[in-house]
Amino acid sequence: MSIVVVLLSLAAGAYALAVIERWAVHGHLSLTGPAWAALALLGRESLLARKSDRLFFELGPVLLLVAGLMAVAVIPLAPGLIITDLATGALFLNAALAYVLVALIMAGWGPNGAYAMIAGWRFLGQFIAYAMLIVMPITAVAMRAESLSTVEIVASQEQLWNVLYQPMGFILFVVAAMGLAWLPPLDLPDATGELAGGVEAEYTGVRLAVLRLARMVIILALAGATVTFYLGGWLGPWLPGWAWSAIKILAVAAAMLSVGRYMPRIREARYLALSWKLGISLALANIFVVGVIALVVPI
Amino acid sequence: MIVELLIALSVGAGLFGVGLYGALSQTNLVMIVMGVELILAAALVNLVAFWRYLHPDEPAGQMFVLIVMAVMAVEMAVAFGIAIARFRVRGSVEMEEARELKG
Amino acid sequence: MTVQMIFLAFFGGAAVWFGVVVFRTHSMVRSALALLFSQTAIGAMFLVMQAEFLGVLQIMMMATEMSVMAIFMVMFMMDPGGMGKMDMTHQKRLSLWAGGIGLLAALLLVWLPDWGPVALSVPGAHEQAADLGRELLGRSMFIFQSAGLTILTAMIAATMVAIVPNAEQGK
Amino acid sequence: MTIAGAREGAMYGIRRAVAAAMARDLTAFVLPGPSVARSMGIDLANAHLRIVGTPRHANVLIIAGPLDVGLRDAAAVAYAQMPRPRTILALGAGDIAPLPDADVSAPLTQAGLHSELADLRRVVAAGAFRANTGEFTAAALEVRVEYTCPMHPEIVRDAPGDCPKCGMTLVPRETASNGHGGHGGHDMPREDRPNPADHAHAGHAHDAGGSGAYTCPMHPEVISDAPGKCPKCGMNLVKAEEVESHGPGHGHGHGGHGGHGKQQDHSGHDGHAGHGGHSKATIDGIEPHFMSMVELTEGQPRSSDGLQMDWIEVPFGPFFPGLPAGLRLTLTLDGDTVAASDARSLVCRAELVDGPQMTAGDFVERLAAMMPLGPVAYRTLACAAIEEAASADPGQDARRGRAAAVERERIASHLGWLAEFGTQSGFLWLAARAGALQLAVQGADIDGIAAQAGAIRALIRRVETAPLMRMRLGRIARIGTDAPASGPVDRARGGGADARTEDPTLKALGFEMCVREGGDALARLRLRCDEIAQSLDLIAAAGRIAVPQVPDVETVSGEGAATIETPRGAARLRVKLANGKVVEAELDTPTDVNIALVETVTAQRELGDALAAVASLDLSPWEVRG
Repeated sequence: MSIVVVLLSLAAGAYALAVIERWAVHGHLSLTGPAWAALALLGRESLLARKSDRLFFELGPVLLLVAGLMAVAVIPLAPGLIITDLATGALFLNAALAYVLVALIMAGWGPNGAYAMIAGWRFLGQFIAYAMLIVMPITAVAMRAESLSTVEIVASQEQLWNVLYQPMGFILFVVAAMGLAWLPPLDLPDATGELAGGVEAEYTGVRLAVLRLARMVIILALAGATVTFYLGGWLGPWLPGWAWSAIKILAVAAAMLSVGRYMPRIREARYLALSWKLGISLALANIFVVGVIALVVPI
Repeated sequence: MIVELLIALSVGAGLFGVGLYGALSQTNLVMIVMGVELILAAALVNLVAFWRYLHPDEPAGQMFVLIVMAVMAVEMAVAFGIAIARFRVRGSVEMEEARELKG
Repeated sequence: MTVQMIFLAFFGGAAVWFGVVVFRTHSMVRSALALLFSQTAIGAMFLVMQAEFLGVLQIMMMATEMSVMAIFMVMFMMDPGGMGKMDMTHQKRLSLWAGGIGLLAALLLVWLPDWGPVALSVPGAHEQAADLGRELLGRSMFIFQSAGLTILTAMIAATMVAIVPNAEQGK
Repeated sequence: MTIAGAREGAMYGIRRAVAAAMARDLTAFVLPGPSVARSMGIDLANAHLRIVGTPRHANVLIIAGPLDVGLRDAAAVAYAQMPRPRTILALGAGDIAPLPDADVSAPLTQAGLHSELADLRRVVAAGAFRANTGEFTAAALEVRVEYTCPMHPEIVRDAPGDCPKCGMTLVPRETASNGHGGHGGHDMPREDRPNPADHAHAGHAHDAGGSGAYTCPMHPEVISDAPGKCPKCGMNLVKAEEVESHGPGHGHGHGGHGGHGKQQDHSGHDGHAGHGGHSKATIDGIEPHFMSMVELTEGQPRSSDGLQMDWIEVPFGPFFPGLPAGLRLTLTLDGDTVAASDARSLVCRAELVDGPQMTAGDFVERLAAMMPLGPVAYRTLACAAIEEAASADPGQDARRGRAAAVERERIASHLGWLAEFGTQSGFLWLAARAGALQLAVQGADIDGIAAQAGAIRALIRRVETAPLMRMRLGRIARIGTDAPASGPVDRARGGGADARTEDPTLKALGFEMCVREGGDALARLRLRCDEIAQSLDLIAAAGRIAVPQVPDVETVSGEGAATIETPRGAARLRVKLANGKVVEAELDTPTDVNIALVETVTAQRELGDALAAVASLDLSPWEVRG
């Protein structure tokens, strides 16, 4: 039952994100636009680049979608409304998202195009730098909840949301999540002005539709993770739990999608340096501070 | 339950055999590392199987798995460090060439 | 025939098969990703064996590790796409014998001894994770910390070996 | 109306809906580029279109203005990359061969664009599943097979054989017959087999299966209708995969046959079906003995970090989003660092004077038409030079009006540059806003400019305070004071020249040269913002804007020269009049000077930085001497 509900809300959420993304990229807001675009993609030719590594080319978007769906599986939308409440949910989310990297490398290598290939390897560098900044803030969150289960992490924020309890971790996590979903200004693997679409450049038709859908699912999963770990999940006054989850997830996703419109893309070298030098130090400091607080002031 | 244990251990044996073949037959350092990774993976499977079917109440079994995973990471880091250094000096990480250079 | 048995055999078979593919394909990226899927199948085996934390950890760690492997393959191989169908092996006969004998010996060791009574149930996943944590930060703390230090040392050493020597940097 | 449908099929049910969706959801790839379209007064943002950065994602090819001959082959390649159904919308384009005829065409006006888009939607809705799925071929797409050594790319032969250096079997690769684009080595032996599926159904990417042809991965000449073993090597036959059916050889890059280095040559195995069991013996021609990579890489150039990687040559342009349209930039990449670069204009200017009977009026019009990115400045330049030759004086008012017209073009051009920078760096708000303001300013009268001044100043403030801007551009593309440079590039390094300092008219209006320190891309951005603000003041001070009229030089003879600070730098024109006809003309343009800087600013830069560096020079390929 909850699988059906979660998948339906996922579809609705993905559509809402497509509307927002369209606004962020093309500047006009259209409620029906993505529906037409999706339908049109089904009718277009789905080209297979010559000399492609066909296995990877076909598998890349599908693996991306599977990774996104796996990540969504451990995100609680309301008490009891979760596909599977794993004891290691927070870690599982990470594991699922790690396959975004594999999928992008496949999609980059597969079509035998220079832009796509560079984009795929770029994402590798970006991902390795930022995987740490996903894991370490989650560690601090799990320390407070004394559990890796996402449901218990939300429950642990009854008194005080983690965004106030560990604001440093929140910032690091959001930045890393945006990097992981290659959202502008961290969109190095599909930078339009640098690689003309990068990993997406060689995909057309149905395959492109799958790729776009997978990307929306991943953004939703990351927004869901942010809400679960830092914004108290379904917790909130007056409204029912699922409504709070929906509002928070959509708000976070919309913010992630639109912030890139107002600033230039970051430089790759600088971006990696920031992660390794500043990000990881801050994340370690965050773990330390949270540990001290957890011992001294039990909230 | 003994059958499950035997299946898991046999998988470990299979991975060990494949890994050994790979580590010995490949000429490229990176490919050799891959063979070693497979051998270590065989060790992982065995450790988990022993923990699960013989001593499930002993968390030290799981601890060993973590240590082996750490060893895998270390082995890769060191191998790639050496590979880069070799490549910088010689322009190749082929082991055959390393031997030629030696003698 | 339990469900566990079937899944274990399936993922085990997949792990070994992908392991073989690693050395059979000419494309280096495929080779690295085959190793990744082999390791992922092993992670799935862990999950089947109810070691949830280890399984998820294995699946997570290997994704990054093997992707790094892939880029090193592309960097260092003369023919990463495998279009030249170049033979990159040596001492093939010896390796085959060694691999075969290793496999047989391991199988004998597996099948001959009496493994004694087999445990039927395991602690729950929550409990396992908590127990593992107490083990790591209690009885085995020294080993765990040494492993951590070893990784740190290896990272620093590997980086030192890999960076450009000063003399070359100058020019 | 020659729309190429996606697949043949009758229009019914779901297909009707899909066709309607395709008609509503038009995505356009613009030739020569959105910036050129904007400077011709076409507002694409306001046309219910989505402009995309790669032809792969487009279904309409919009051609704005006459398509330069040098761009046509690249345009054909871009068209071939578009998935079907694909259409062409031509706006005042004239002859566009080798592209097929435009599906709809109109004069180059905004109204034309709107009416033709409505027509185009009807065409797409009706023809999306048209049976006409004919192949598109063009000379630029024809492929020649040549043979090369995988390890020694310099060895290229017309026939198969062994490499004279290492004895390896040469592998076939495809190249474009007219030789544009990078040639790295599309070595893919398996792909060269005859592929029956290719001809059986053109363009049906999903209809595989009908004519199952099986072939041996190692012996392409073996073709069988049923699965089985190869008679030569005993391998399992694999299914001949469907390959993309558009004109052959258009791989990558917009308008470029992508540079395929060794890195990208994938094995192309169908799954793992192809690994039947080849051992050394079955690999034809390859020495079973191990080859030394040390030997092979000996004597090749080393990269700066000492790690010798494969170098791949990647073409960017001439239609690359964020680079000047018409510029072909070929970067040789070592990893993602630029090892070498080559910038070439595909739209070089031709001879200024064609024929002995060129009147002054023709000459002025011709020069202005040659420079789509700065017509007013070059028109003014031509008029000034001819007046100088004829010793005519347009009068103080006209001079002021002209100066203001050039300043207006400077504002528009710099705003256009900001929009391009926004596109390239993903600063999409800037791209949209600066593009809209450029359209509003271009051609506006004095009141129109005054009305926009507030918005423009607000935009400039916002650009300077945008987050990440300093990180993005600071210390990128630094140019020392010793390299010759022109225009804003020159003045952004703490000094430099500006032809306007010599102009008494501008001096009277209160002109002072803007200068920025730093010499990097950030300084150039800031300097352009300063100049926009200053030009607004100058226009307000001038009080009138007047595009120069062609001077009346009926039978005058003489020589004259003039220099004008165009938005990109100082342009100098010398003309010789004989009996009122222009017989000789010589033009020096700022891009002639600045294009030489590409090599310097991209060397050993990361790819993204290198592209930002090239964009920061604000090149106009049309200004390059042919």
